[in-house]
Parts: sequence; structure tokens; C-alpha cells
Amino acid sequence: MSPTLLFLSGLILLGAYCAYRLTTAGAKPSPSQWVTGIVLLGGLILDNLATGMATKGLLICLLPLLSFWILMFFGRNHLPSGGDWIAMIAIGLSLCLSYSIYHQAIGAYESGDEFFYHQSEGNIASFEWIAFTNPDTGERTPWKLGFWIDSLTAIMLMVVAGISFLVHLFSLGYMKGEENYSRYFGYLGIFSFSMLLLVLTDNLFVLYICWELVGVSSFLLIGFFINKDSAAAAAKKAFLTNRVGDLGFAIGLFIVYNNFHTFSIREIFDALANGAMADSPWTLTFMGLGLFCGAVGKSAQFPLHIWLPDAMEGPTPVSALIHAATMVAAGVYLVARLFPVFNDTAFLVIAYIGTFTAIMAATIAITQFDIKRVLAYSTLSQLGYMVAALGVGAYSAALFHLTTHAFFKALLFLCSGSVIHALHHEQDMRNMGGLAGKTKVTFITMLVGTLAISGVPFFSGFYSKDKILAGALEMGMINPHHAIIFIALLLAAGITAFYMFRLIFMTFTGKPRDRHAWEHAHEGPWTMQVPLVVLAILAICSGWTHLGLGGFFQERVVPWGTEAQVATHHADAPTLFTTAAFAQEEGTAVEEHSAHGEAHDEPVANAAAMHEEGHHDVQHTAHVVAMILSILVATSGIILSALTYWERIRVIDPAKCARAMGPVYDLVYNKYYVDEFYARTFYRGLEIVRNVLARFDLRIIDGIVNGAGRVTVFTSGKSGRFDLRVVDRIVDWIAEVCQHYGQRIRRVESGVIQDYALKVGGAFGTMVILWMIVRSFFIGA
Amino acid sequence: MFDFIFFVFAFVCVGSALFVAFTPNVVHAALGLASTFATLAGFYILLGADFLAITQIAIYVGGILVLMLFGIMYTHNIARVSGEQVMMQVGPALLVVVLTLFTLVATILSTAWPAKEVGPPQPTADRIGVLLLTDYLLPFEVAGILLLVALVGAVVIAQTPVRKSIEESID
Amino acid sequence: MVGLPHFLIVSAILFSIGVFIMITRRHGIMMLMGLELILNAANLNLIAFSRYVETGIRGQTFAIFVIILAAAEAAIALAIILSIYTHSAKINLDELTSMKE
Amino acid sequence: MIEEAVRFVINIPFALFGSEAPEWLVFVHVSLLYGGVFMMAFISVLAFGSVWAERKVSAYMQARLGPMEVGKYHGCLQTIADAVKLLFKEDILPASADKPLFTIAPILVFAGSLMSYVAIPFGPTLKVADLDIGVFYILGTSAVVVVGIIVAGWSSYSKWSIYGGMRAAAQYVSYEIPTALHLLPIIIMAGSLNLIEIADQQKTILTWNVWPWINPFATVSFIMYYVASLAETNRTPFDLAESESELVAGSHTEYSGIRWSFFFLAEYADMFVVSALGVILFLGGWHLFPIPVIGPFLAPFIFLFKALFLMFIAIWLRWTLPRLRVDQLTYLCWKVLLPFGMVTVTGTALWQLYFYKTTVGYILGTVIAAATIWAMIRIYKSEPSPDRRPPMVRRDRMAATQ
Repeated sequence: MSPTLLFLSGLILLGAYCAYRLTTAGAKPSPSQWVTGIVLLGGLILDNLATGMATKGLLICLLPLLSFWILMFFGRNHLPSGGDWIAMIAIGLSLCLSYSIYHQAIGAYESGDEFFYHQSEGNIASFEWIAFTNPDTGERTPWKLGFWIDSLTAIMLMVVAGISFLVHLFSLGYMKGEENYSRYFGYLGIFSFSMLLLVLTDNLFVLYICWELVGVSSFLLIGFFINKDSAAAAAKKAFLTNRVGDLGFAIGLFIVYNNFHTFSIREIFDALANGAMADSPWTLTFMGLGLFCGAVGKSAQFPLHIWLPDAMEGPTPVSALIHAATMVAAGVYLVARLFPVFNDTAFLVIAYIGTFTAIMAATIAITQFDIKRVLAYSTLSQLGYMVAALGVGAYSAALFHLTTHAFFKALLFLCSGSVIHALHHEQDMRNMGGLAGKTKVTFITMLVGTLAISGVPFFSGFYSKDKILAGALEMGMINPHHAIIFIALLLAAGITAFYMFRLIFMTFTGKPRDRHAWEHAHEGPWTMQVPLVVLAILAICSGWTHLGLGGFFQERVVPWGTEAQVATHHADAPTLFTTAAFAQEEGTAVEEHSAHGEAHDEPVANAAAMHEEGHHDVQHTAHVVAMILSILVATSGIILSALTYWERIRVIDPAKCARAMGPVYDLVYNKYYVDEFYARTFYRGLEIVRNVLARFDLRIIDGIVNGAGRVTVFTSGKSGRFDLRVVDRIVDWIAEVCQHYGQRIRRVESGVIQDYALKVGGAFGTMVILWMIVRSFFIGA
Repeated sequence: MFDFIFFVFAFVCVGSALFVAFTPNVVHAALGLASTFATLAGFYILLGADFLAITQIAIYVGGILVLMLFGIMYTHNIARVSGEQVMMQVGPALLVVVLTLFTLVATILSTAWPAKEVGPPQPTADRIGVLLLTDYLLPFEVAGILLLVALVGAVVIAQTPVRKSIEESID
Repeated sequence: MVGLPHFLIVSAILFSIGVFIMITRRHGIMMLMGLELILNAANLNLIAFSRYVETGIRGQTFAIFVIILAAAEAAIALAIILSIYTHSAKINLDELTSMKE
Repeated sequence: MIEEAVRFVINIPFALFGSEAPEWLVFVHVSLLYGGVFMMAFISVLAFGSVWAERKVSAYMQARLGPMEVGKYHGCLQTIADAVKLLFKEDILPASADKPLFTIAPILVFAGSLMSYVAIPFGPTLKVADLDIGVFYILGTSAVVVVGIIVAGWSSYSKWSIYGGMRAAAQYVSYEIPTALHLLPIIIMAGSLNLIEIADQQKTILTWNVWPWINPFATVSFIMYYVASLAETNRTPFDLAESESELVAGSHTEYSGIRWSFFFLAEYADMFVVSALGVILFLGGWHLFPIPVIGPFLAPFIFLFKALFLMFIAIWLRWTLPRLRVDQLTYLCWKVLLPFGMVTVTGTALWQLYFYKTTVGYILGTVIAAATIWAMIRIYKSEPSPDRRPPMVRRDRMAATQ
């Protein structure tokens, strides 16, 4: 069963279900229901309508922007039902077009062709945006904008547009009746626009702009409940924390432009392949770390992770969209897209930061009680996984995990949203329990998501996580002093299983702790259930190697050009680290294929064949070991969790454990005091610096200014006296003289016009007589 | 006959102008001015400028003189109907004017004017019209604009504020 | 035989009388009359020249423009005089001394 | 012919002394004969006739009989009897009046009217002077009347007089503009200011300038011109200057006897002048029949008939329409007649360029006229809403309640 058929059948099933609901929903279905059904049923037609790749790309990103503008200007007052159907149409069409691109990518994969599209090579000339001219040399440097569409973009488009669409659908039910309903959909629109353009563009500068736009829309969405102080504070915190990362990103961009004189990703890669910066490894390192800083901010890696848990103040669908699936994946996408730019040192830093984030967030998640917070820390942990995978070179594993994680984490968030909705905005797990019977759909789908994230076999998370662990293990086997990465990631996997099942048990099993809320608990409307089901199916299937996306990832997702090019580039790099990592990755691919008995494609075989035979053993061993260990760890985590939190077989009292752990528990419960640490160090330090500067300003600069003022006052006093006594006397004397004679002369000017006429006439007559006299005198002479 | 009519007109013209200069009554002066204008129109006919003559009557007598009469009536109470006017500095003025007149007349008489044989007068209206719309089109348009500006300006200057007048009428 | 100098002399006399009125009269409208006399004297000159000196009728065209100017000037001047009268109830221009020191 | 006769008679005493009469003397006598005798006689007869007509017409319109006693037929000598009475009345001069002006004012008024008659042709040959600028001349001379009216009002030393005089003068001056403006289309069409030339361009009844197929704008202009000329002659509904309920009798309140009769004559003379002008410019002058067989003998009668018909309409209107207020008068002049005048002048210029006496023009003009008449009938027949009033009235009310 090919992925195309899967997607098709899924859409048709979904459309049929929606149509069924529409026909039975009642006398008057709302416009949004109609639109949803129509879009889902007829969306695939668009696949054949928009043929040009660039046209598709433009439509994909501009449709949500259009919906944003319409909703911002006309949404609340001028459109029926707040204009949510406009957002639905826009994102629905975007999804269909994205699927059309994805479809081409899959087709290329199945026929063994290379799938790559760049606008400057395509049928449409790239668009020259602005040009700088060097005044000295007259050299003209154009900045060209365009699209860069390869299999990575195709995957990201599907993830972003798909989850965005499902979140839109979910929000129809979840946000019903909220104040600023249409503005919410407008915000979703601009978020979708910026995220889609971010994955589409071929230009670092545009990517940076979209990066900031994503930040802004995230700010708007987190602070959507503007009346809540905590929401406003969380929005501010997220925005400012991102600024720190974006500063690093900007510095990275400066270095990029300074060295390559272009922002075009393709040209940068070309220059790198030609060995542009081979002799300045430290610049390359800093450039990579700067760019990674941006990823740290957006993907909430360790030093800047503090904003993500607070961002849960936003509406839950937003959390699912932004803070679980798409926006936080932007950092991972950035590192993946710019993979050839980083060098070994940078990769090492990336790997350790990811690992630390993964383990740290996992431990925190154990102790939290807020259902969304648990999920938020879980997200942190999984993002750490991806970043660590990138760091160790498990490139396709990281993207694979990104995809599967997007689906099951979005599912988990939407499920938690459903739970919160059912319990009338109760978020504390200590007040939940026993919901399994009341909300069956939510329970089942959330269980699926949990199984997926815990790494239980045959669920998608198992495959992707297993690949990451294998990559880390292989790296550890080649470089034993970096084996700690693998151990930490393994531990984190176990903890993940533990706390996720803790969440399930506390929420859905046992006796209801809040009887009143439990009695009123109810399942959400169908618009909320449909996304859950769809996402649950995706959470199961997307990992199946030859059914879903997994196989696709094995071979085709490469950042640039063919695998051979990338491999060659990295093989040329002098250190063992990168080479090994890449060898591992390619090897995994090969192994995966042979394990499933498929004949692998020709270019892959070629690429793999370029590496040493010895690596195959390492890879094989690593994969098997990692698989066994990961199943083991996950199972033990689930069992431990059941023993602790499932009331039927409870053996361990969590409260006692907490008390036994004592200060360690406090440390973890308070999130390692990172926020407090920042408050004490950075904020306080800033305060101290500020005070010093203020004192400097007050005493020295102001003193200089005041002294200058006093000197001026003194001088001007002297000067004033001189002016009064000497200069003014002279002036007055002149004025008096003028006045004296003026009084005499002014009598001529009587103000009576007849006098003037008389005087003019008299003057005229006198002159004529004089002239005649003179003339007669001369003529007479 | 031409000479006879000229001298009659010249006599009436200068006489009525002197009347304007020396009469103490403003309204009488205005009528004297009307007489001057009318005789000037006669001069124009004598000079073959029939169009100018009618224009003189229409504009000066029908327009400007009526305006002046209006001005006089607006600025003089009906009880002061005689409108006695005092003259000032008559002596110096006479001196200056006689001096100027002497100069002018002396110049006119001492100049050798070209002696041109004048034919019978031709109709002028069409020729003036052609000139105004060809050679003098720009001055013609400018004059039109000037008249419009003068019209609006005169209204603006002379009007009393409407609201004020309404309030007064209510009171 | 009446010729050009006759008209010019009449025009000169009219001009002088106009100047005389301008100098001796205090009344605003009377001064305006003097002004009109001066303008008419100029007109008479123009037309006489156009008859006796120039072959065409350009002098008459100039006279038309002078008449237009006179009309505009009379309208504005009378409006000003009326405005002055409504403000200060004075018609003799030498009595308007409020701007004087 | 007349000039020769005069020359012959004047030369008789000179011939006794063996010399010849100077040319100027002949000129003066001819002028006196034309202006003083012929025209005075004509105006007097006209005035007597029209006063009698006015009395009788108004009487019939009000279902009365009017003068019936003097003369055998319907009091046809009543006016002459009145004239005789006026001639023998005492000539009163108010004590505080400005005597020279009081004396000169009626002469000025009457002279202004009389001057116009010089230019009016009563037929292709019966005329005093064939002026090249006839239309302009009549417009210019009528300005002299204003001076007379103002002087009359001023010199009477009476507030009724001065109010009436100033009202009349203002009305006269302001309505001269639309009058002249609405004559312009005809001048544009004719390309001449000569009245005889203009009249001779309208040979048959179908080519009168007033007809819409010749120029629809000229039709509009004719109506507007007639309204404006009514205002210029101080006829009802524009007789504000002598509205007896407000101002006794306007500028000639203080006059009596022969002086008053000059004003009286001048009024009817003026009426005839504007009517004659309208007839010559718009209604074809002395041309009537499709085939121009009118000899010089019949022409003056046709001309007089048309002019007197227009005067009859003026009399008819007098007993039909109520008097306007001052603001309505001004409104009509500046906001109705003047803008329409500009439109008709511009439109005539365009019409002259493209449609004048072309087949398309004939058809177009007829269609426009027919459509306008149809629309006016529809508007006339449609029931007006009860609170529908002319906009002027409503604005005044607003101003009054402010």
C-alpha cells in the first residue's frame, strides 16, 4: 500500500464521515461545516489544477496570508460565523497543494528519480528582489528570491499544512464562542503563512524574516487570552527568550554574508563544496553555532528552553500546532536544511545540548501535575532527541522523528485539549481521573499517542526513536568517550515512557477525584473528534517503513542535491566524526532495506558503496542493540509507571518516593531552578550593571553637563552686563538720534493720500520745468 | 460738421468735468461725470470707434456710475442729502495742475504728429473680436479672470457676516 | 480742421482735472471719480492714436482692456469704501487716522 | 427721402439770402424729426393703446368690464382723457427735493428708452439707422435708464422713492447680465450684431431661431430671455421696485403731472423695446409665411403684431402671477438664469459646430423638444406630495429659525 493510496483513502474516509455528519447534523449546518466537507471531498482536484511548482508554492504560502488579511479587516463584523470558513478554505487548499507537491516527491521516490526543484533552474526565472552596488568596483550584487523545493520541503509542507489544517478543524469546536474568535483564525493564518514560506524559501534572508514572523505570530497566539496576566507574561517571555536566540541567528547570518556575499542557500552550498572556508575552521564553527543559536531559541533547547512550558498559557490547539508540532520543529528544520554548513565542533555542541535537554526535560516532566506542562516538557525532551540526532549525524532519523513526533505530539495536545474541554478548563491532573469511560474517543486516541511516544513497537515513535538511538550508539561505539550521549538518550526514553503513562493513569483511570467535574464531563463536538482520530491513525502508521513515511525517509530526504554529493562533501572532511556519522546514516538506510527484503534504489546503493565495508558491521550491531535496549527500557518504564500510578496494581506510593528523594525532588519539581537562576544571575546582573551605569550617568555625565551650565551662567552674566552697559548704550544713542530726526521728517508723511498726490504732481511739474530749463539752456548754447 | 460736433462735445466734456471738480454735491458730481462719459462716447463715435462708444456707455454709465451712485447712497444718510463737500489745498493743487497741463499742452503742440489721411470709419466690432481671440487671447483670458476675481473680491470685502445680520434681524 | 492734437488737448485737460479732483477732494468716491477721469483721458488718447497714427485698431483693443481694468478697479474700490464706511462710519479718507500713531 | 424733404424745407430761409444751410443744421433737424416727432408719436400711441389694452384685458380676466364710458367703443378714449388730465395737472415740486436732479430725472429715463428706438427696424426699409452693432447698442443705451431711476429716487427726498429707486436699479443692473447672455446664442448663430441681418436670416416661419430644430438651446434662451426682460422692465411678477403695498409707487412716488407721465411712457416704451428685440432675434422679425412674399408695406404690421403679442403676454402674466420677494428675485437671476445662460451659450457653440441646420440636427432638436414637453406634462400631471415646497422657501425658514 503506497503512501499515496493511504493519504487518498484517509481523505476520502474523512470526507465521507464529514458528509455523513453534515447530513445528519440538523436542519442548518454552519458554513464552516459545509466548507470543511467540500474541501475534504474535492481538494484532490487541485492536484491537477496548479501545475507549476512555483505557482503551487506561492499559493500554498499566500492563501493563509490572504485569509489573515481578510479576517483581520472584515472578520468580526462583516463575515458570517466570524469568517472561520475563510481560514478553513485557505488552509484546506494549502494542504491539498502541499499534498500535490508531496505526491510528486513520492512519485519521484518510487520511480527512483531525483526530486529536486529550484526556481532558478526551473521554468520560472527567479525573482530579483534588490541589488546592491559596490561604489568602488561597480560590482552589482543582486539578491534573488525563490523557492527551494526538495523532498525535505515536501515532508515539512505536509507536516505543517496537515497539522495546521487539523488544528483549524479542532479549533472550530474548541474555540467556539470565545471572544475574538475570528482574530484567532487570523493569527492561525499568519502563522501558517510564515511557517510555510519558511520551509519553501531558498534564501536565508527570507528565512530569517519568516523566522521572526513565526515568533510574532507565536507571541500573538500565546497571548491570545489577553485579559489573563499569566498569558501576557508568557507571551512576553517567549518572545524575549526567542530574541536571545535570534540574536545569535542574526550574528550567524552576518558571518554568512560576510564570507559568502550571498544569502542564497544553494550558492552557499556551492561555495562550501568548492572549499570556500576550508582554511578558516573557527569562523565556520562560529557561523554554525550562531545559526544553531536560532534553532536553540525556536526549538527550546537547554539554555533557552524556559519559554516553552509557559507558552502553554495559550489556547490548547495553539499549543498543539505551534509548541508541539510545527514552530518548535523550525529549529530542527533549520539545522537540517543547513546541514553541510556545520562542522564537527558545531555538531558536537549540538549533540550535547540536545542530549542534555532531552534528559533534563524528561526528569522535570515526572514531577509536574499540570497536564499541558507534562506534555510541554515531553516536547522539550523529544526536541532534544531530534537535535541530538542531528548532532550525532543521524540526519534522516532526526527528520523522521520530527515527522512522527509532530503527529503524535499534536495528537497528545489535542487530546489534552479535549480533556480540558471536557472538564471545563481543569488542567491539574490531581483533580482528574476515571475519564476513560466518559470520553472514550479521547482515551483511546490518547493511549495511541502515548504508546507511540513511549516507543512501543509497531507504533510510529518506536521506529524513529530507535533510529536515533542506533545512531547515537554507533557514534558511541566509534568514539567511546562520547558514549554518554547514547546512555543519556536511552535513559530519557525510559523516563518518557514512565511519565507518559503516569499521565494516562492519573487522567483516565482510578476514581474520579473531582466528582462534580467528572459528572459533567463530555466528549467534544465532531469537529474536535475527527482530528483526534486522524492523528491517531497517523501516529500509528507514519512510522511503518514501507507503508508510511518511514521508508521515504530512509533514502530520499537529503538537504541538497543527491546523497552522493553530500556524502562526498562530508567524506572529504578531515575528521572521523562526521564521516562516521554519515556512514552510519547511509548504512542504516541500506540495512533497513535489506532487513525488509526490498531492493534498494540505485543511487543509494552507490552512495553506500562509497563507504568502507567495516562500517556495515558497526551499523548492524548498533541497530540491533539499540532496538533491544529501547524496547527493554520502554517496557520497564511502562511497568514502573503502572506499579506507581495504576490504582488496581499499585505497589509504590509516589508521595513516599518524593519524600524519600527529598532535595532532589524539590530540585526537579522546581525545574532545576533555571528560571530562578536566570533571575538571580542575568536579571540581577543586568540590574547591577544598570545601577552602575545610572550612577555614572547621574554623577559624572550630569555633573559635566551641570558644570558646563554653571560656567555658561557665569559667563553670560558678565556678558550680559557688558551688553547692557556698553552695547545697549550705543544702540540707544543711535536710536535716539534717529528718533529725533525722524520726528522732524515724519511730518512729510501725513497719511493723507491727497497730500501724496499733490507732492507727486509737484515733483513731476518741478522736474519738467527743470528739464525744460536745462534743455533750453543747452540747446540755446 | 465734424468740427462743429467736436467743439460742442469738447465744450460739454470739459465743462462737465469742471463741474465735477467744483460742485459741492456728490450726486451732482456723479451726474456731471455721466455727462463727461457720454460726451467721451461721442468722441469715440467721431473717431470711428462705434463699438468702444457703446462699451463706454454700457460700462461707464450703466456699470461704474451706477456703482458710484450706490456707494454714495449707502454712505450718505438721506437727511444729509445735499452732501456738502469741502475741498482742501485748492491753491497748491491748482498750481500743480496748471503746471502739468501747461507741460502737456506744450509737448502736444510742439510735437510734429504724422499727418495721415483718414478714410471713412469702418465697422470695428468684428475686427476687435478677431484681435481679442487671436493676438490678444492671453490678455483677454487674464482680463476675464481678473473680472471674476474682482467680482468675488468685492463681494467678500463688502459683505457683512451672514450670521451677524441674521442675529440683528432677529433682535 | 480738427485733428489729432485737438483730441490730445481735450484728453490732457481731462487728465489735469482728474488730478485736480484727486488732490483736492477728501471724499472717497469723489477721488474715484477723478481716477476714472484720468483713465478716460488715457482711453481717449489711445483711440485717437489708433485713428490718426496707427492703421489698425490696436489702440481700441487696449482701450477695451483699460475699460475692463477700470470696471474691476471700481468694483473693488467701492467695496473697500463701503467696508471702511461700515467699520468707521467715515467717508472722507483723510479722517481715517486709526492706523496713525 | 425724409432727409431730402427736411433739407429742402430748411434751405428755404437760407436760399432767400443766397446761401446754403450748414450740414449740422440739417443733421439736427433730421434727428429731431426722427427722435422727437416720429418716435414720440409712436411711443405715445403705443402707450395709449397698451394702457387701454391693459385695463380691458385685466378687466376681462377679472370678469369686469373696465373703462366703458369715454369714447363710443368700450371706453377707447379713456387713456387720452387721462393724458389730457395729466397735462393740465399742477406740476408739484417737493420743497426739500434736489430741484435740478428732480427735473432732469424723468428726462433721463425717457431718453434712455427713446435712444433704443433708433436701432429698432420696423421693417426691412423702415428704420432710423442701420447699425452694425444694433443688439449691443440697445443693450448699452438701456443702461442710461438706470441712472435716471436712481436720480429720481434720490432727488425726491423720500424714503419710498429712494428704496424704490435702489431696488429698481439693482434689479435692472443685475438682470442686464442674463438678458445679454441669453441673446448670445442668437448672435453666435447669426454671426452678426446687425438686427436687420439677423431678422433676414429667418425667412420663413420654419426657420425662426426659436424653434428647437434650429437650435434647442435657443428655445431655452428665448424663454429665459423673456423672463429676464420682464424683470428688466419692472413688470409683474418682478415689479418689486414699485410694489404699491410696500413702497407706494417706487422711485416716482413724488412725481405728478407731466413729469410722471414721462415715467409712464418710458415703462411702455421699454416693454416694446424688449418685445421687439425678442421678436427680431427669436421670432423672425417681420417674416411670417413660408414663402417670403412680404413686401415692405406689410412687414411693419407683422412685426408690430408679433411685438404686441409679446406685450399682451406680459399683461396676461401681470394678472396671473404673484409678486416675488427680493431674495427670490436674486435667486432667479444668479442661480437660474445665469447658469442656464452659460449652458445655452456653450451648447449653442457646440450645436453650431456639429448640428446646426443638418438633418441630424433637425431630428435631434425635435426629439429633444418633444421629450422635454412630454416630461413637463408628466411632471405637471403627477400629484405633488403635500409638503413639497420650493427650495427657496425652506431655506429661508431655516435661516429664520436659526
